[in-house]
Amino acid sequence: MPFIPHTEEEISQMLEVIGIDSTEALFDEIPSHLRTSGLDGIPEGMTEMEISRLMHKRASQNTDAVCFIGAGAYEHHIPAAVWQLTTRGEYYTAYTPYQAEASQGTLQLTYEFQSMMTALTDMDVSNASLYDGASALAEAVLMAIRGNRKSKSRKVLIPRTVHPTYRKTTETIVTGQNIDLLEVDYDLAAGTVQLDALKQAATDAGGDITAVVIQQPNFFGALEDIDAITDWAHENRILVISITNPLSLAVLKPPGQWGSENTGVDIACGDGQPLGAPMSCGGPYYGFLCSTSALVRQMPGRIVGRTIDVDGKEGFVLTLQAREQHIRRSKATSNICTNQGLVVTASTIHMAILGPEGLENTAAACHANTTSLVAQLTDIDGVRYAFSSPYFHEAVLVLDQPVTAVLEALAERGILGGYDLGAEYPELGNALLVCATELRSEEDINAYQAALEAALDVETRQKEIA
Amino acid sequence: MPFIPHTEEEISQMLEVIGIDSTEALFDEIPSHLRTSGLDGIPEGMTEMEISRLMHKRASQNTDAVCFIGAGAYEHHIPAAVWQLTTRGEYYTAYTPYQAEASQGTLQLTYEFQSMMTALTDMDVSNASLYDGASALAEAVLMAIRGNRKSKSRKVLIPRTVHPTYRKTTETIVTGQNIDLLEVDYDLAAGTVQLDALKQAATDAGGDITAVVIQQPNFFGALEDIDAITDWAHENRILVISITNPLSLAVLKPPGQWGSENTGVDIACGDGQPLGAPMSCGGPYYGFLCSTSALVRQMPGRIVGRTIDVDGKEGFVLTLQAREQHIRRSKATSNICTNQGLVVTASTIHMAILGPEGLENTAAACHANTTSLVAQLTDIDGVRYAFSSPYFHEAVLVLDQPVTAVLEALAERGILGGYDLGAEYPELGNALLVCATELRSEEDINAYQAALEAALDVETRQKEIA
Amino acid sequence: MLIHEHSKPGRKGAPQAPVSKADLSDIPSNLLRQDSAALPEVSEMQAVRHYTRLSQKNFAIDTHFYPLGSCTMKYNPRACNSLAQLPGFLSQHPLTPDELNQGYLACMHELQLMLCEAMGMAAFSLAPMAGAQGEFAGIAMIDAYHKANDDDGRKEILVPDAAHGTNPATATMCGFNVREIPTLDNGDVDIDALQQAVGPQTAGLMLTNPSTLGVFERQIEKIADIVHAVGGLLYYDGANLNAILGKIRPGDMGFDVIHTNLHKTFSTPHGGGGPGSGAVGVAERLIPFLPLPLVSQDNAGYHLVKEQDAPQSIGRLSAFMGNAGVLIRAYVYMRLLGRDGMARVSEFATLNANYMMAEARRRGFELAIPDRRASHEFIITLKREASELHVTAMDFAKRLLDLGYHAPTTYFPLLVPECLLIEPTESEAKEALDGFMDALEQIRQEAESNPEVVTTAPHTLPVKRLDEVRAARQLDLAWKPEA
Amino acid sequence: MLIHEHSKPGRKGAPQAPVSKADLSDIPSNLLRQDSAALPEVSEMQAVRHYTRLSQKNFAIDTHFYPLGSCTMKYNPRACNSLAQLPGFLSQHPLTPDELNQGYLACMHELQLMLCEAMGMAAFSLAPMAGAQGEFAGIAMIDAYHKANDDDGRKEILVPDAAHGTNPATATMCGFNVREIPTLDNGDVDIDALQQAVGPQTAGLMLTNPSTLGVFERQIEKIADIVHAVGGLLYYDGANLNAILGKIRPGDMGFDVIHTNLHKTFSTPHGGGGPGSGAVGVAERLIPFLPLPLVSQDNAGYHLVKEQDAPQSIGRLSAFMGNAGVLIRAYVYMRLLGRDGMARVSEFATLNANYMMAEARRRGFELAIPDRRASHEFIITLKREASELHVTAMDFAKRLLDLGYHAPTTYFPLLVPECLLIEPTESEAKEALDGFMDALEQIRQEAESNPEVVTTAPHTLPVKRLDEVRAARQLDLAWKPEA
Ligand SMILES: Cc1ncc(COP(=O)(O)O)c(C=O)c1O
Ligand SMILES: Cc1ncc(COP(=O)(O)O)c(C=O)c1O
Repeated sequence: MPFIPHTEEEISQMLEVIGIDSTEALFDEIPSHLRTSGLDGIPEGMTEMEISRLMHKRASQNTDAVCFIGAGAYEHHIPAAVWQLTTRGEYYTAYTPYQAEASQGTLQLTYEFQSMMTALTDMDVSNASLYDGASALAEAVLMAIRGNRKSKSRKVLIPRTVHPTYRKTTETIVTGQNIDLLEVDYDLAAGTVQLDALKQAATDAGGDITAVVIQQPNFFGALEDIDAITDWAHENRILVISITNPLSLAVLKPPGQWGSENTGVDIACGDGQPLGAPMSCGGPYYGFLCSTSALVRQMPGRIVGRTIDVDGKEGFVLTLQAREQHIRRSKATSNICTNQGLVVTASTIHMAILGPEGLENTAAACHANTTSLVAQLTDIDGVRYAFSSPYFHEAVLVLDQPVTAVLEALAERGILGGYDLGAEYPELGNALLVCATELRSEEDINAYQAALEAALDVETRQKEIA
Repeated sequence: MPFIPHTEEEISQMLEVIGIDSTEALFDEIPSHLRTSGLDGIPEGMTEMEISRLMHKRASQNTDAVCFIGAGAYEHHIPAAVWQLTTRGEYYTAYTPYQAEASQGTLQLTYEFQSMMTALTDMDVSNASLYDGASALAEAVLMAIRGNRKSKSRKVLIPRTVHPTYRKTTETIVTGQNIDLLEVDYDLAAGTVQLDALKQAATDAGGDITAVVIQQPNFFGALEDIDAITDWAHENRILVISITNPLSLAVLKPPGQWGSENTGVDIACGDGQPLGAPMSCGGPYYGFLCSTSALVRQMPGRIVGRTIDVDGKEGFVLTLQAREQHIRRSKATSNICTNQGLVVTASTIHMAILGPEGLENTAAACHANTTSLVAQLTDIDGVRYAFSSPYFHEAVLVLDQPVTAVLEALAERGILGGYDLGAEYPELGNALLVCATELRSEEDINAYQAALEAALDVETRQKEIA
Repeated sequence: MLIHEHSKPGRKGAPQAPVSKADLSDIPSNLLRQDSAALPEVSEMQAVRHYTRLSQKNFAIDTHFYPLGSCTMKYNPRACNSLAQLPGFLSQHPLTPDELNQGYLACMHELQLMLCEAMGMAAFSLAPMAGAQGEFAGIAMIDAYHKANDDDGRKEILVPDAAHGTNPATATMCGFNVREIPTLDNGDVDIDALQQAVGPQTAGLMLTNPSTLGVFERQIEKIADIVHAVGGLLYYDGANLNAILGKIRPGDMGFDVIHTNLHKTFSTPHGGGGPGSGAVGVAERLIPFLPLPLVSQDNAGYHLVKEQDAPQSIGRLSAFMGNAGVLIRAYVYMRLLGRDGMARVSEFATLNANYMMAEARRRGFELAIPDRRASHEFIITLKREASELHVTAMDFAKRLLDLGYHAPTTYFPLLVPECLLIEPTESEAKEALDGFMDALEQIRQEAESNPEVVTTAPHTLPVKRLDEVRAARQLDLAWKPEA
Repeated sequence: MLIHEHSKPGRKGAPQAPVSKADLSDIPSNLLRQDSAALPEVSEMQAVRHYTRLSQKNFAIDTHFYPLGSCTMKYNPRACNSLAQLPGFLSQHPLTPDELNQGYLACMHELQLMLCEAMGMAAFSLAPMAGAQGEFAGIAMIDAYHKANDDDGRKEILVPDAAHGTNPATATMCGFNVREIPTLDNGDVDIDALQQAVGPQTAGLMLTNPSTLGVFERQIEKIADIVHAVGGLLYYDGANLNAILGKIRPGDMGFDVIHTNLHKTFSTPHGGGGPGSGAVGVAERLIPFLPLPLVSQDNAGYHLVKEQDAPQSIGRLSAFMGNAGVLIRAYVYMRLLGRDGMARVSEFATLNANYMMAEARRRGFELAIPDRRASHEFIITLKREASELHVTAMDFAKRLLDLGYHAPTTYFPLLVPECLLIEPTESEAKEALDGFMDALEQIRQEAESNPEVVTTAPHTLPVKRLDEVRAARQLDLAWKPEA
């Protein structure tokens, strides 16, 4: 029997010890009229050989086009060692490290992860992960509401330059708790939110704002004026929540230093995917959440602390558990229990192998490749960069033709050409968000350029014909 | 620096301890006129990202046609657990277990492997592996020469039904030691070697024969008359060396029971590839070698024994090392040192996971699939089974057209149609060796049938046109 | 030793990254990082060695019997891992157009259908990323349902006192007040108390059946009637599904919403903390409220349901597709088991638990609920040992580690003093169960003859008992470079 | 506990095989197996757990510093493993027609060329499956060369007494007589003895340079002249190439034939015993004798050289392609390093060895060859400790295991009494070298103050010192079912 070790003889022995005749009797407390007759809608079992064949076929039905989509999930090189180590049974098949002494592997690794995230963000403390970047933003907002005792409004400013699904997820999650998420529009020329717009929104909302969210680089890849916004917020007792791509922090100013005096944000969150998680159809990734020490008791999720054992030897435990659902129940900082530990494991190993210089070089290469891509594509007639702001490794292009058809034409040429902004940002026209990570070679970029030229040409011609 | 952990500071510290100025000085005993100036013919180093891209491209240049070739290497389902465990660093990056106490993992596993191989072959003892099946045959022959004290002739009978490259490899390896490998022809109708032919060959050779080699199933997939041959050999003080596909031993009579009285062969060898090694372009596989207890001191290669430690606790060590090159030097049983330990690791885990029933079912399914394949292909006009003998999971088909062109036509249709016997066995005509393992589905077999029909048709037509 | 302590300035990893830093001069310098992040600088081998050795300090399913109650630590088939890691899945961008992502979407669609069948629900969403998020989605749907019916006054969620902490925490997160319902000594919900608690303020009841006490709630139909009668909905916490898979379906018991922990019942690995998946299923009337993404099928193939086509949806719970890779693993597992395999899961999980419970009784341990069938788990209470011998459940747990067993869940459910919640799962062999019971017995003997060895356990692990109080008081949550 | 001891009759693995046994009735029953093979019957989880835990009982590069002299235990980059396991390589049948196998053949052709360049040889064959088989191929080629020149009387192979055991064993296997050449105290070959030993009977000399004594043979040109002068050929045992890679090439030293241990210098993992690869390179005049398969290139692509086009080849050494998967790993490693990386290998391997040697001297250990540069390895002799303290090299080795270091090679080369042959390799950091030297020093102190702790070591491993004599006398080489 698949995955069941019992022999007939053992089954009889066990039934005898229990004092029953058959395994059926084990279910005699279940009202018989409720019993399931059989799960006819579920196919019969397969052998590993058969499922393997099926899954290879399914996997091959997915595209293998060269990817220029970013928009919150990025294709990076992941050292081979990372997942070979991560899928070792000792990491892969352990539970949450409740029994600290039997879980020092996971616990120490998580402590190292927290150390790396605080280093990258330059924040005081980090938790052990949340589900993903979007839900981490929701938790950050809830944390800010709990943490900003000076504000009573439960109002949070969120620029439209924040990732659309992050905003939607946050909306879903905080909606039950009487919180106002106030969207703030961005500047169409700059592709960033202006301080004036934030001020105006604050005034319109009556002045008392609990927190402001800033994404850097923002959803368009453009760089926000983080220092000014941070300064303004703190002058007005507004907590600052940053969303950052953690890879970008190898070269961009870390949230812990935002503000003209490097005072830093209060809560830093984001998605850890660029640090060792494959794109994998959308998950599992992980959300990271860092904050100032002042807010540590408002943190959701697991936190690992370093301590000593009875002999004074260093060791690691889950700590500050009084914040959590299994202790505090309905008064917990969050309902989160299971997090994204394995992806954190991969990410920690990924960062250790790349090191600070490796991450810096990678981040800089992403920037350089996207710069080349934008340069080469905007060389084509009818393609222009949408904004005036500098960008990190994503940029919005505006085409003189509808994006959908162009993307289809590119896909036929083996190129996933980017993310169509039409649905979320109709005001931008035929806008396309493109990204070239360190993996995109010159050859790839040339191929994109050629394919786009051809696609636009065909489109142009078809339009002329019609 | 790739894979080198030294910092500039450490380098200086180390040089100072050594008492030199630069690493150059480390090489000052090498005559300077012999020094290499630079390895210009070797390209510059690549990043992992770059080599990864290159290797993906190279891998994709290999065919992914459905494989019906056997001829000594077989595509089987390997449980996912097998190589995930085998490539754990503790197995993958250990050396030969010279320090027994720090190598109990590898040693115990090897002991378990020896136990499994003696169980499968029903022989007394097994070594820890040789390079592959072909070189194992060479070692088996040398072992027989050393072991058969009653024979002086150094003559060994090898039927032509033994795998051609096994015969060639053996020729290469034993050639320096004055051994006569006498080829014995097979019966064209049966596709097996006849006892009379062996007798005749023995007589022709003057009567004193040291050993006879029998492959079961033989290279054609056909089943030899092992009992009669074993009986005759033993009556004539000839040692019997079997070559078997170890998977087949789940259903076929094991070498340890060959002979009408189940007396068994003296030395059993073969290639372990069907037990957990992927086809992998031809290697690494491993050779197994089992024998009677009487011959154990003639064994080449490592052997692991079970013993106890000073507390009486069970443990495992390399044993009978006095046979080996590092002790016995020029008088060793073989020069082998490094063997195929990692593949043995995989194979042991593979056997443990499949278990006796899993191996039996797999072997039987291979037989059934090949039987279907032969039935379906011989349904086609101009295709017939070559022999009268029963077969295990390979069979020789004879076509009414030259094989080369047919195979090319099949390959264009995504089928690797088998192994062309033309070069090695011209007497068989347009002969093709085919194999369908448990992995070949009904769909695959139907596809082969359709492709062969089409290929033969085209060929026929082309011939008609010409 | 921390990875940071292997670090040396200027030490570099393998050739993992572009070899030199590209130009960043087009970015204003006030937006750039000035210092270098204090990340460890180690060689690739140092990292590999460090994390290999670190891993060996964990207990895991792949190394030890791990009868952690409520967590369903069963075997995680290795095929699920390797097939989920096929490049066609791993390198797929989540925003790939549906037409180019059919292989993945086909798996997800079938997974939705299989879950519906196994749970007796009308529709499933795979969006939630763990059980707790599934609970969130479920309670948010209950809220949305009532609101859609203009039934705005339902401010209360009922939760049995035996419930997992995520239940009340979730209700709060969704803006509800939580009211606890007591449990009887026999493990059943106190029906009278429930009857008194329900009313027009009742949005719903969260229940797991079998409960966290390891017994099947026999009055489930009555409970459903009571809640439904006042207009409330019934939420099923699917953490204990391993006990009933293929035997009885939550939908047939009358539940309106359910989350499943795919990382429990459907054997995706727990990964030392996650990721999991908390797919949610609903009865017909709640379908419009399901969270996105959802996969639908038509003649042209598989599609993600568009937001505009799901106007009543509670919305999104993540940026993309939930924990896609976990879902693929669950899909493979379910296909491997098939319909018969599913019923076997609960059969043998239950057999193992009842066998262990019978053995515990035979060996003189006190059972929390002695007169009931165990479900897939059961509870021993060590209150006698604690009061008479001053050896607590925690001491037993720590000593078990020395003897090569992961400890069961301790001190949960909160109702039972000094308890061990023991869940063997179906994948453990009788030898493991017997070995564990022998160990428990040995510890009790030690507690009598030599309590010190138990109360100071563990002795054989990388560290001895750790000071949790110090950890919480003298917070040390991250390594920082020396200033 | 053996896997067999987890077995129960009727226990079945995962769904790994076809579910039932197909019909075999067309095979005569006397050719069928009557009993079932006594293989273990365990569940998949039991197997996974057993082999996971077993693995943890090994020391390995991925867990410990492993300075095993002559074995070059350096870091095995994980990328080599994953890229060699790409399905396009793994599922390729060895008899796939060349046209359909171009990706693999391209790698092999480039590997041949890179090895030629790195070694200064005219051509390479990748056929040999380990160092010893490479030696076999080399000596067989020397034999074939002489015979092709009708020079039949050359029956002797010369081997320094410091040589690895495979050298004399190989010569015997090829049908030669072995004559040993003594080594001087300074580690160089005794040139006078060599001069006297050579003659018309000399087929060749097998040499490794640097030698197994860890020093570079300075007289190599003279040695080459002496051997060549009498018509003999010079064979290079490539086990020590890590010391000279990119610094001096065997071809330039005058060698005619060479084997390389790709599992040493080129970092393919040793896998607990193998597989390795012993690719052989030759000077121009020996090209016709190279073993098959060989990969050639023309305008149409890459091809395997056909037997009829290599009539003088010594022939085949394996059924198919040698250890193809190992060759792919070596190819990836070489491309990762590139030309500069190769020279760095020997530079840092040598730096590490000389640093450790200097430290050993400073700490008062006796060096076997004190006045020479170390190559990539060096030798400590513990003869004083053995005679005065009765603590042997083996005791030091076993005690090192307790302290977390794999022992160096002991009692090899045979010339040096009570020796430790220490090879750190380039991939170890200074901390590891220092830690090892501290451990050695600690053990010497223990040997003086508390010798018992050393002579009964190890104490902290899964087993204590094992009885090898018993193992060889009371042979127990396989588990057998009880009769
Ligand atoms: C009964 C019960 N409910 C809910 C949960 C929460 O599930 P998750 O940890 O996946 O969020 C758990 C798991 O710990 C549980 O045991
Ligand atoms: C000096 C020397 N020569 C030859 C060999 C034999 O190589 P292999 O073990 O690959 O057969 C070795 C390896 O142990 C060695 O160290």
